Amino acid sequence: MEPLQDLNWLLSLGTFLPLVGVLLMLFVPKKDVDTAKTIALGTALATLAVGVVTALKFDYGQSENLQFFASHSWIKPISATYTIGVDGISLPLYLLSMLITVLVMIYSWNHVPSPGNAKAFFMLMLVLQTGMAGTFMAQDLILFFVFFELVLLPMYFMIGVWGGENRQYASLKFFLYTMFGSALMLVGFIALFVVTKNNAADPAAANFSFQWFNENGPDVAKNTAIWIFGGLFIGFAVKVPMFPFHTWLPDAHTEAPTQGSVILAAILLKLGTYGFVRIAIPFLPQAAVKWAPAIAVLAVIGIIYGALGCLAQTDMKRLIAFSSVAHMGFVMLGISTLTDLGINAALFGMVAHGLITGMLFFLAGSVKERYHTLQISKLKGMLKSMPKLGWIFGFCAMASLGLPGLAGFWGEFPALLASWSPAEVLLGNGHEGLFRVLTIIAALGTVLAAGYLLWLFQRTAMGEPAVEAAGDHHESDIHDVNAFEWAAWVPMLIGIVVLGVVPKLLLDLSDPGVQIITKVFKGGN
Amino acid sequence: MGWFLEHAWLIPVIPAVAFALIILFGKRMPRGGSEIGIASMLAALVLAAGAAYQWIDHVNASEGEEAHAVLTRWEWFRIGDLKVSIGAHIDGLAVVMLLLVAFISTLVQIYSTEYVRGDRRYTHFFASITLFSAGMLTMVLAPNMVQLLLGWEIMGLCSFLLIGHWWEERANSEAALKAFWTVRVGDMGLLVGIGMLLAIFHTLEIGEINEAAAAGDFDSKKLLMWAAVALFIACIGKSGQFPLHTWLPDAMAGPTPVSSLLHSSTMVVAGVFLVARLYPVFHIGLDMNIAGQHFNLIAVIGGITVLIAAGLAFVQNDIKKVLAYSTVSQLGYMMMGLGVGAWTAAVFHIFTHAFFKCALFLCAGSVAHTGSHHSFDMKKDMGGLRKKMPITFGVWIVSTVALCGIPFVSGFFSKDEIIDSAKHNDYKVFYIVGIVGAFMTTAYMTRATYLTFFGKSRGGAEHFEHELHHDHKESKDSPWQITVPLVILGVLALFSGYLNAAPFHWHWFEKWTESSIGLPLGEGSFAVPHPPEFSWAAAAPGLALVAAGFAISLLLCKAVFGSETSPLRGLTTRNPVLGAGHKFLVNKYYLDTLYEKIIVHGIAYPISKAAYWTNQHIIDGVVNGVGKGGRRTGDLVYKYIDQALVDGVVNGSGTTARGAGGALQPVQSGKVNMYGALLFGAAAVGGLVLVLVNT
Amino acid sequence: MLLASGVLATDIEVAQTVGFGIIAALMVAAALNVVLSKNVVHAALSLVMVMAGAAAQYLLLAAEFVAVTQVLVYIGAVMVLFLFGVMLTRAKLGKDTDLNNNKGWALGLPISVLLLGVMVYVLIDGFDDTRISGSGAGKIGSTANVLLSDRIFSSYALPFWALSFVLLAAVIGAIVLARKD
Amino acid sequence: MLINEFLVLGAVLFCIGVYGVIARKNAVLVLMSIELILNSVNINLLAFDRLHGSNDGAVFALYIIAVAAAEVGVGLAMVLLIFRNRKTISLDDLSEMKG
Repeated sequence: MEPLQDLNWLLSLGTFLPLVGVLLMLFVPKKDVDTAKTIALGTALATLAVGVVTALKFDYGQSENLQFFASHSWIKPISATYTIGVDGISLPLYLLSMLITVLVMIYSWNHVPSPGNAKAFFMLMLVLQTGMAGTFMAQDLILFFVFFELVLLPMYFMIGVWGGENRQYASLKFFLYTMFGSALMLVGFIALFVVTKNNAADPAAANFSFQWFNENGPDVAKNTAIWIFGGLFIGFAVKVPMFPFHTWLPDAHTEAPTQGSVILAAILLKLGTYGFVRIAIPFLPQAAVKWAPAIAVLAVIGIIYGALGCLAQTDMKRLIAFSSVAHMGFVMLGISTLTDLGINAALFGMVAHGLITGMLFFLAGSVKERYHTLQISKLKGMLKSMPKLGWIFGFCAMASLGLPGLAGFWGEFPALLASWSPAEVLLGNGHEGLFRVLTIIAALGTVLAAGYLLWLFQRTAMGEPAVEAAGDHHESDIHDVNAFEWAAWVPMLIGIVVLGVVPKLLLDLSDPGVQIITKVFKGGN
Repeated sequence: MGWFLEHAWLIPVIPAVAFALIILFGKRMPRGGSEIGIASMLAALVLAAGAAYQWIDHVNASEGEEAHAVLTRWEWFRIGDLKVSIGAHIDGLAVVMLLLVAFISTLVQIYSTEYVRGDRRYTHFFASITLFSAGMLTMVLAPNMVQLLLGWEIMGLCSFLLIGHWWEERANSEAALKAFWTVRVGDMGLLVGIGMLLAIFHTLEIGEINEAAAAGDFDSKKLLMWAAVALFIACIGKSGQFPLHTWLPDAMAGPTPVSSLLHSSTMVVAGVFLVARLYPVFHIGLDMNIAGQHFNLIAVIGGITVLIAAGLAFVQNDIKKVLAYSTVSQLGYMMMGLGVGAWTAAVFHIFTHAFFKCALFLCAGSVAHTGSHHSFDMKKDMGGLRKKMPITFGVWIVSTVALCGIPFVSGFFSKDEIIDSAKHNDYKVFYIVGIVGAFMTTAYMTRATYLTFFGKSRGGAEHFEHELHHDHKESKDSPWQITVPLVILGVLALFSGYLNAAPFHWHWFEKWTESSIGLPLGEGSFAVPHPPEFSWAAAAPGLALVAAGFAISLLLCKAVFGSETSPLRGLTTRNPVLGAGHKFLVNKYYLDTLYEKIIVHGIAYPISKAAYWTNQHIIDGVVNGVGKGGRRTGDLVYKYIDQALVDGVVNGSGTTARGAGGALQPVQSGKVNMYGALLFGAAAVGGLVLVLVNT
Repeated sequence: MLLASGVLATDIEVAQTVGFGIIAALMVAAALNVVLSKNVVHAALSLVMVMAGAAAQYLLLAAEFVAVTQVLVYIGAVMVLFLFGVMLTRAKLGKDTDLNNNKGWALGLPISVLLLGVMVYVLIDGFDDTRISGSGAGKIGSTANVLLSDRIFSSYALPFWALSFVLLAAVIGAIVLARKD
Repeated sequence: MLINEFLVLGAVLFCIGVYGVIARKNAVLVLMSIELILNSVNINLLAFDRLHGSNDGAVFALYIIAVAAAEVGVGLAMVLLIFRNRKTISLDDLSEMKG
């Protein structure tokens, strides 16, 4: 269990390289858009290259261990350390954040949303990249929190400046809502630190690194742990977002520019679920057992509720946004079972949802660009007017509704299996019946998912194209997938298929780490 | 063991690869990708035939002992202790299905090259149909539940694509959606059922599950029962059993080759296959063949389906819909057979049914393609085609005879054994259902045959007659791509039954497949009874009813459709009782109304609207400090949200909301003074609280 | 109450206390005028009074350098700025009824009184009879200033740097903001 | 001398400033009220400086004076800008920060 310290500068490089790009871009005149874009994309590609090197150097035989581990003292007075490292749980998300940034940049190359200002837009994306990658590599609560919050600001500006009509309301709601959650989360962090420090035999050794909490967190008295978990729960649940903390999501997604939606769906939502797996559950296992039934109930409500919300939508993008609530419900259901099967499913579901829903938002953006509307009733016969885009859309809808052989399936199906037989500690507490009922209701969610996605597909893609469609668009706007879109989409489409056919790729990575987390939940009380 | 048996996993892989090739290069091929599809199916057929040959060898070699399944597995993924494999599980049942699917797919694809020639999406069609076969092949040789689910869902997807092949018309896309949804509703059962199996047996490998179930190696019989029920719900959806059969007739919206493939060997038999595959789970879970048990879930559902679907087949004007309901009814027979413990007969019925049902559908397609101007309406556009399309007519008659269960033709051997077993295994009610069903089958098939091939030519058929006249021809059948598959299928419809002909004591089929049952044959707990000895006396009542059905139906048809002035014509409009019955049948027992108008619309409209309304007003409202959600229930639309969020709060609810954490809105009034007041006010209150707490 | 506490003190303390009392009363009166006056210019001039009083209090607290800075910066510069601000925004030089919020007092009065109550309670509770040691005589004069400058340029050097940047930024910012184009 | 003499004076001035911030509408007057608050804090700082006999309070006070000067400069520049654009500095009319 000794973390591997080889090449431990790689992660810092990968995380902070985008900031170097931002610095460089500062010196580019605002008018020189192409140079700015080139620098941004170059930085993102270089970052991705660092990511690829990280992936290649990763020792897959020991994926339960932290690798590229580095630990330095950082802010002494508050015992915060600069501790970083990735293991099999965080590596896929770390890499996904880099990949998505590159793809979003390629897509943005000639899709900078109004009011333009490509330089600022690309700079924000780079800052965002640093925040996202940093969150996944941080192994210290304060460092984690800093990156977690760092993500907020660029996203706030992205929605607030480049968003739709109602952008100010949406961005402020997003910001305040998440801040509200973060505040409680921070309180939880600090409380956890103080409690563990007071409990410890050697208080002077206390620090904010994950290792400290992994060792000392489980000893926190049960009642205290339940309260602290509550704080963490709200912080992460807002980010996930779980019912009933999800109301910021449809607004933020609807108003955000395409790029913002993609990043939001692909990476940002995962920060919350990642927090549960990495922080809340291993640090406070006793509290996790107490909270798990509640989380499961909320998750299942989210599944059904998100699906019903989708069925009521008239706007394509908002529908996709609501579907995120349902899908993240499956992820949370997996986590709440506290089994290796469930948590692995959740980790898989995070990556799969990132790719699939990210793709769906890309598609919604491209549809909007062509038709100037996302009203479902006004979009008809996309398969005919732009067959490639239509079929890609069909493919993604199928992936999203959990068709086996595509990535989405491996997030949903094992979660259902796991929730039928949750961890033994939960069974011991007499929650067996509850979880079984939840399994059946969640299975109903898959039917509803097929319902709203195929309904959407039928309405928008099938049939004859409407003659005067959206009123103010010109025929010339409607063209099939262009080169930039292909470049941005093909890697995601390939990812969806490859992960769907060979789930081993991810599961072998995450499983050893998950085994360590779930060890305490197996057998006895 | 044999190369073919060990490499059977190639059988689904070849069409799957072919699918990718057609998608990528099909449009650039001279024949639009159909050559790739046909070649892949031929290759699969060769492999399947080789596997079948070697399997028979294998069975013969293990004389006296049970022939073990041949497993070729690789680890697909592993989570903790749960290992899930991918590969092939080859035994008698799998071999039968492989051969059947590959064979029928090949014929259907050849047929399609003519039938959908010049279609707007020719290449798409072949891609989907190839993937469809790949899905079914993947499923039948699945060594575990996950791979089975994979194939199962791929078929669902392809049925969606194929039924909605002509999606420009709304009705077709609706039918496609309906098929997918209905099956998906059933799939809930499969998902949950697999979860239950995992909880009971701690594995997902089919072989291990069957062994453990047969050995009684499970903790809770009750849970096993529920697992069987859940899995059976999936079978109801997939195999069009009552009450989820309503999607099958609508699925006729797809091209005819699709219907024939869908209804003969793939998709709809998947449910029956699943029951046969996991027979120990169902058999033990549902207490089959236990002394004193005269009913069980599978037999009841199968029996109801037999009668209900046969009843519906009487009132259809669309020839394909008659055949569709006939399929549903025959699937009911198969389920019923499995339910009464006649495993071999049921599987054998899958086998024989595939040939004659495929032939019937292809005949219907041939009639529409050549004789009735692309119409499937028997009353409007057919009639009197007997002499004009002799090959089609011949194959149709042979297949109809097989379907009705006339002695010495394939359907007889399989169906009679199911009916006989029901009686023998103490399921009297289902014996009666069986023979009544046989009566009805004969009756509605006689009606369909009469309307299509006898009597006067009408509509499209009349037009066809004029064309023939113009060309000075007696007859003109469809091109060879259509007739050759028809003839092959016709021949098989005649003779395939002799593989397991009880009257002659030929039991080859039984011998080759019995090891797949997974349970011992004979007496004792958990045992499946031996098939009964055949006797003509036992078969006689059924045969008499079949003959009666033929005679009554023929007479009625002649009377009703034979002359314009028949007093029986329009009886249903004059007689209120018959009229009500007719209406009830035409409306498909109002099940569709229940599903579409009440359940689907219920969810899609009021319930989801209500949920969304709740989201926008209750939850969102609370967050934004609006406690007035219930004040107005009428015209609450988006506008209200604006008002509630921005003005309503500022005006009214400031006092209630201020203390709450969610009360962000009134604070954001944008007034600097307000911010100041809040800041200092909060500081003052905070200070006060601290003081109070500390004293 | 405050004045009464100086009974046992030495003469100089008595004098200090009396001085403090007079100045404090003036300051409070002037401060009230700042927030209540209906004339902007009067309010500004009252603020000068408060500032000057504060400078005097600093002297009583033996912080002559701060007092001088207060006079120079506040009365010399800030107040001039304020008066310019008043002028440039064309405020009425006479009485103006439009200076207060509608019902602003309804919100402000309770909050400030509450705050005052809490603070005074806490202060009395915490520093009931804490005295400032000695006369502070030794601290007045050049030695004290040397000590102060040592402090500023040694341990507080970094904030000093930061502060100068803040000032620079403020100057530039003010120019940018107030520029005509 | 009692330290409370100075501290209570500071508290009184502070609260008067708070009242001004809340009740005043004219932006310049609000800025002035903020100056009152800052001054009251300075008095406190110096009182404690004296109490503890160190020079830290004085240093802080000096810095506050400097920051206050900067703040007034920027604040008044903003007020001027607003006035130029809106022809008013009445805070009731400024609600761009409305959420």
